[in-house]
Amino acid sequence: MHTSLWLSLLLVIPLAGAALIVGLRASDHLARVIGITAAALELALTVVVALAYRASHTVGSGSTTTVFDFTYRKVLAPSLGVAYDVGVDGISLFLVALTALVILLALVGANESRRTPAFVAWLLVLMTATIGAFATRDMLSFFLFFELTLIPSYFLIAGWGGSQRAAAALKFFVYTLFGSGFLLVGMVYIAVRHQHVFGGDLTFAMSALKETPLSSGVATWIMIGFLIAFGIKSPIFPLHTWSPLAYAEAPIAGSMVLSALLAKLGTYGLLRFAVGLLPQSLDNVRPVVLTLAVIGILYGSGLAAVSKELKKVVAYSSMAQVGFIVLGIFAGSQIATSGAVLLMFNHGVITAGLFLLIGGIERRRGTSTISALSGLQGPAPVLAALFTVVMLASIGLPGLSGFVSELLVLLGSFNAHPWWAVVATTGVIFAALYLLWAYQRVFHGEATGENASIPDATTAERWVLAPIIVLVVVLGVYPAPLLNKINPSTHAIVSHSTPQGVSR
Amino acid sequence: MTIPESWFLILAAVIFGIGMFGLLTRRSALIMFMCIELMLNAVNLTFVTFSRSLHDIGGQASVFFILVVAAAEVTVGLAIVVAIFRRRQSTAVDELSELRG
Amino acid sequence: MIAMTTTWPDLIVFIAAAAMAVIGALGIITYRNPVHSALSLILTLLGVAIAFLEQEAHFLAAVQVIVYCGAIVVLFLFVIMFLGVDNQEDVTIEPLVAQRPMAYASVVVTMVGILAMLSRGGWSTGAQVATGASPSGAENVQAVGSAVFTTYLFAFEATAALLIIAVVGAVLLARRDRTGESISEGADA
Amino acid sequence: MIAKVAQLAMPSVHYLAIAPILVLLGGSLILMFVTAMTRARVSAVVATSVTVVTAASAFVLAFFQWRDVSIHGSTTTLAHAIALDGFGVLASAAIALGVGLTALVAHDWAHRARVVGAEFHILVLASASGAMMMAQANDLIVIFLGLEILSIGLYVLVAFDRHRSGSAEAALKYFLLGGFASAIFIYGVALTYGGAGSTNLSSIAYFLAHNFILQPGVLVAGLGLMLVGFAFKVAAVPFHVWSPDVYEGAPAPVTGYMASIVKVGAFAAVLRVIFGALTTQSESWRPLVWGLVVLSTLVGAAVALVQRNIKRLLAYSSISQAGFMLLGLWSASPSGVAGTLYYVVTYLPVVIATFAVVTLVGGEGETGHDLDHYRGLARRQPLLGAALAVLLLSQAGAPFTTGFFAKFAVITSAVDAGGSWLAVIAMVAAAIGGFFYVRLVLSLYSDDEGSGVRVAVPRLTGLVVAIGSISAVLFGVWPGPIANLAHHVYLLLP
Amino acid sequence: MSNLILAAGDPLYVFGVNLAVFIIAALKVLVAFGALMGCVTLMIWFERKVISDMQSRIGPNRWGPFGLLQTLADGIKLFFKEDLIPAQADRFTFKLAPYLALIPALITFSIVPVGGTVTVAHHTFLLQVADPPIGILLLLAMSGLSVYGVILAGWSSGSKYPLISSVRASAQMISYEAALGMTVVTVVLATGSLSTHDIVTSQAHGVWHWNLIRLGIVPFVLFLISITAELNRPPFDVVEAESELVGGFHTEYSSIRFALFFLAEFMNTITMSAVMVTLFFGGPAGYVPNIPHIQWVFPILWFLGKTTLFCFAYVWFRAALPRFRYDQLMDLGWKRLIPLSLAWMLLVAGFIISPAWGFALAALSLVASTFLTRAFDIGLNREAGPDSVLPTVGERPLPPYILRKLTDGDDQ
Repeated sequence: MHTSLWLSLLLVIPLAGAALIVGLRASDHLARVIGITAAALELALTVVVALAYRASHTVGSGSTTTVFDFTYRKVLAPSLGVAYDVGVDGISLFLVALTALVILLALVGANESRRTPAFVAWLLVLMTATIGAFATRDMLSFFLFFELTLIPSYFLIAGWGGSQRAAAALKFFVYTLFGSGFLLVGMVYIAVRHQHVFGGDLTFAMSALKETPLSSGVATWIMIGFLIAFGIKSPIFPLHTWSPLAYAEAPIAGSMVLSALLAKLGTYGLLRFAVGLLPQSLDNVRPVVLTLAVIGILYGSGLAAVSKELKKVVAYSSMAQVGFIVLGIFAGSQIATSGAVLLMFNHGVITAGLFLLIGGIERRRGTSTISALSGLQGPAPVLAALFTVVMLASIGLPGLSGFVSELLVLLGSFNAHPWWAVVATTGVIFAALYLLWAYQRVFHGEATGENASIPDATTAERWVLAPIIVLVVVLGVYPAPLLNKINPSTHAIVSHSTPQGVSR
Repeated sequence: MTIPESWFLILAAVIFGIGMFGLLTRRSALIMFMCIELMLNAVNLTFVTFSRSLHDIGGQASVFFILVVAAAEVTVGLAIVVAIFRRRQSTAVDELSELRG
Repeated sequence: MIAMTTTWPDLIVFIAAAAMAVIGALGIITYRNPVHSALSLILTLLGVAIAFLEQEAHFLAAVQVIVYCGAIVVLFLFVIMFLGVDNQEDVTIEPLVAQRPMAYASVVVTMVGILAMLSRGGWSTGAQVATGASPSGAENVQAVGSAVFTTYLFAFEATAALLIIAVVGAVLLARRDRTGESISEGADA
Repeated sequence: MIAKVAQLAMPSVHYLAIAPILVLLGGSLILMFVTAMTRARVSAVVATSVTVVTAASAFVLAFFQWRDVSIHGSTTTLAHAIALDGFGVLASAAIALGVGLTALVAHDWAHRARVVGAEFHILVLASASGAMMMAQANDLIVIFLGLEILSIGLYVLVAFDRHRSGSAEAALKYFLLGGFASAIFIYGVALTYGGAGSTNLSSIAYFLAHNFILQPGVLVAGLGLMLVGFAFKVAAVPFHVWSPDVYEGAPAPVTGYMASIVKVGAFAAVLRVIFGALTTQSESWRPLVWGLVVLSTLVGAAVALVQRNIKRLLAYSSISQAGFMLLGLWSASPSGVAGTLYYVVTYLPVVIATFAVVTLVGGEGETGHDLDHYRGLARRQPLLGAALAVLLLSQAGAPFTTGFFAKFAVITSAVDAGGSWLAVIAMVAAAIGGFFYVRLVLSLYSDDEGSGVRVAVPRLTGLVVAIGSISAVLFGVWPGPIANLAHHVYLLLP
Repeated sequence: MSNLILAAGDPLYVFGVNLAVFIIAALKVLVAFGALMGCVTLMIWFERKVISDMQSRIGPNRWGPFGLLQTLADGIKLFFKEDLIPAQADRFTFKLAPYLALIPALITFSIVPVGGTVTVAHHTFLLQVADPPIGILLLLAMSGLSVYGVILAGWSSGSKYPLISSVRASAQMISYEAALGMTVVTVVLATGSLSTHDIVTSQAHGVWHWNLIRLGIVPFVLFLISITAELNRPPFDVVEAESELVGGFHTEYSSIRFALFFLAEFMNTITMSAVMVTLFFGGPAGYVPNIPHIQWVFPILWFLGKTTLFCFAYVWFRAALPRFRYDQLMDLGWKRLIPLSLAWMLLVAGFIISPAWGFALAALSLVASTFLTRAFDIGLNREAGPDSVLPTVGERPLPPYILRKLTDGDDQ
């Protein structure tokens, strides 16, 4: 066990940075410096945490395994069950790292020149909120941080977005808030049941809530609530309608955060709480959820194919990827679950890269509409090369990171639920189709008009994308370090959620 | 002493209802005040009737307090009317055009 | 005490009281002239006072007449005359669309509801807590007095606060604004 | 004759129990005395300091009361008319705090609005004593009197701005509907008296606990009417029609006072009466409260969406908040009581501070209440804007503000009481509500400054705004103290 | 209505009361009414005669001995005069008002004990029409009701001066009723009963037990002043100040209705004199010589004598005192009488408990009155800032009504 100080530091540093920026009335430059310093510090810390992380050994006769590290719990208000409770396991560990990385990249690569201090401050607040949500073992704390992410992301979209930013932010906000109502009530219900059964103070500690006996019917209702809440955030198929507008209207940093981080909050919630806390309901909802995931994959792919804008292509492809993640989470096999976790991380990295690149194009051309772009390969070969690598990873080309995770998901789910896996596999093909098609339209062909004179990737851009490329390649080849840390945690969850034991 | 309590209760309820109706339909502030007084009177009658049927003096004591409250309310209410009338020569609530509900 | 047969004098007194009260109440809400409404209010008040008397609440009957008729309605009349608002209110104009039907509906619902509740409760109270008959005659005054000064002592003290705040408020509101500013503003409005 | 005097068994008085009430009334009387005995108008500084000192003393007395309660348990005094229990102590302390904050805001406001003299403070102190009576009352008649003291003070306060005709008109409207509500409430009291044989809450509870009422018609009608009366006072839908107009017409500091103190007093009373005394009749009143909760939360939030005037918007927001507060009552459980109390107590500084900002932005003559005036406020005045943003977010129930834990507390109690669906409805309403708060917050940070102007922030008002927003965040991050207080007071309820 | 009930069946059964008691009660009412009516005619004559004597005139002297029948003649004359109702009048209220003025005066008299007890046909009864348990409260109730006659008469005339008179009357009567009530309370405190009979019997043991002495003279003086104001008698007759308001509230009245007002006023004078005697002068108490069979006559004579004294006092006031100005009248009521009556009530209450309490409350009252006096003084001269402009006409603040017209005139 390591001290929780590391995690507390992770929560405090960005907030301190934001407070510093606001308090000092920092200039644009100073704000950027503070922001990047804080984010870099954060990233360094997460690396330390990730390296130091050890899942502790099986406790007792193998019924429970404590996979959390860096834990600390302090009850703040016993009557309300409010507690400060931190800790990471193999699942959240890499999501925390992802958060630090994506925010740092956003600060470096997708900075806004307008009202920079506020922008940086909001991003830092968002960082705390997201890391807080990932790094807690208490469901109420998770909910608090989960909700808190709304405010900075709302302001990021509404403050720095495109022409329809107000509507987009609003739609995003209302949808998510609406969903979280169900989450809150469901979560409170479980906690209250727990208190009724076991007595004592109200508690939202996940280890406690896991033990709450719920009838399958009640669990299903709560599960539906959770699915709505997390499904909106992710987004899962019928609840996705806010996302295209929000992704398209948000500033690049906003899109990065939305797709790389906030969507992961949703899928993380599904894994941790929907699957982790409500195993009784899984049999009831699994067919529906798997179907929705598969529909999401196909539907997202289809829409991505016909999208006229690069941002929307990536947005819909994200939706398809989320479909894979959900498929993996609900497949009920440990392999698929590990794959889903890995895919969360990888997709976060890849999509951040894609948005960064689109941001680069947008900065050069002032638009990301596909029809306005053509033949960019000629004037900007490095940019095109970078785009190719990231895109191929997204498609799931063997040897790149996307492949490993998608393979694990499909493999795992094929063992348990072959039909859905088979249909989902076609999604991979679709992804290749629409992304390559978009790539072709944008980069190949004759560079006409302004397209002919765009500058190639700057040194800064290359440096920003370098870590992404490295991660994409390294994890594509050698994902074991991550999987080694992920597996005990997914094992814990899957073994809890499938009474008959872990299916391979 | 021998009229059934229920008769008084019905009488009180009827007076209360009439007062309520007047309050909701009339527009003159003064008449609305009077309707409030009417309702309070119905309450008084109810209290006295229950006081009789319960053989408990508490109900009558309560009426005493309601009377005080009625007096205090009227004082302030009429003062408000006077204050408003200083500005406008009307007490019809509708003509208080600055606020629309 | 006589058995629960209604005797003629009681009945007649009750009918008179009820008629006074109800006719007065209807008068308040139908007369167009506030002064006539005030007169109707007096009729109701006297009717209620008689109903008090019939239920042996002598003290309250007297206080009712003194406070209501002697002070409250006089105050009403004073204000009506002071302001000269005894003009006729046109009741045919609907102040708000559907306000009248709504008022009918809500009053009917409330009244029917209350009466139904009361009749469902057998018109009687659920409780018979007290000891013996409620004092009548001279003892009534004494009983009310001792209740006010023992059981309701705090309430009695609270009325002091109530009256203070009412007096301060009334004086404050009705006091002429000596700055003269509001008058000129009123002219603008 | 003298023998008759001696016969009266005067009830014993536990002065500590009524000390805060007496202190407030005493402060009010001192101010009146000073006003009467000085030749010139009483200076605003004197009036404000007397009020603040009085409120502070009442607040401090609450600590002694609390100690007394922890040692001796909850007691009643003055012939059981007044209860001394943790519940009342906490509510009284909150009221004292509200008085102090209001006095500070009013000090600056009075200066700008050319309102001179100590009468404002006299009325605030006296009416707050009424709210305290409601919070500590153990008798329906005392509650009624407290309600009237509070209301009559407010009628006058609403009409206080003599330079604006809307003020007096709002007062008239408030008065008429307030009188209506009082009449309905007291009719309910009368019927309850008939049904349970007493106006004393302990007696009612005792009677109902030891008798099974086969035909509770009278009692049900009584409690229904009382509930309607309370619903009027706290502006729960469908008895809310007065509140937007009155909020708009009243001077802004008074609106803040009204939105806070009335809620504390009325909810303390409603919990005592409906939950405390009539707890055995819960199957009768819970459906009614259910309806009030659903309508208030939904209608309040939905109608607020289309408001253009900040005061009307806050009025509807306050209606929605009242719906949430009723949720704790609906739960009819100790945790529900604690939840509502926690909600009310934490809402108080927030709403007073919010209206303090509204007072500032409204400016002289209260002409600046259009939402346009708030556009870009945080750009012009970052601190004020940020404070307002925090206050609004707290009312929206944003995480890490007191507003969240308040909502969380009542939701928890509702779920605990089997009201998951009600909780879901309330949360949906909160989502709708969250939308208009956040939209307003966003417009604070808008680049386009609309018709907004820079407003001066006087020191005392600034202090109140700071207290409100800091408390919103501080107790939002660290809800323990107040939540524990609220949780423990239930144990001391009679 | 009573005949109807009598016809309905055996009255003894129906009422549960003795027929004799009923007859006695009916007789009492009739006798009291008749006697009062007779006294009123005498009173009018008396007043005119006394005033003319005081003004060195002769007064009515044509009809009957000493002009005793003059009132009767005036009544007949009024009765045959044309009955005018102004076109602007509110007809129903206009007709109603005189009765509203008359009836309370009659009812009030019913609680006045005019003598001791008399035994007729084995029934001992009091020489007063009724002795209700609320006793003296009836006086307050009726004095509250009597104001309506004046207010409504003035208002319904549809004429300016009567209306002003109405407004004045309502304000004046509310103002003085508080002081009146408080002085009555002191009497009740001393007696421990509301019943007028008890009040009288508690004073029966000699002059030193009269409330006048027992309570200190002050309550009596307060009561006298307030009741005079309630009656609208000089010097408090601003309601019918003929120099300002033509005839006051009854300007537009003529014929029999006017006569009714006149009747009411004098009946009130007699009734209130009687009440005063009852409350402070022991009512019928006095020396009763031991002459068999007619012992009951002496208390009545004592009562009549004392009452006549007060009737004379009223007439004397009218002849001797100038009328108050309206604002002086209000000042007197609110700033002098109410605090004083309140203080004296506390004093009496204190001394009833124990002398220590009495002195303590006396000290308290003194301190309070000192402060109050100063507060009134300050209030009168308070500087409300440079912009406090109270329009004055000839150094004299205007009555509110006119003030409003002056200042708000530009509103319309």
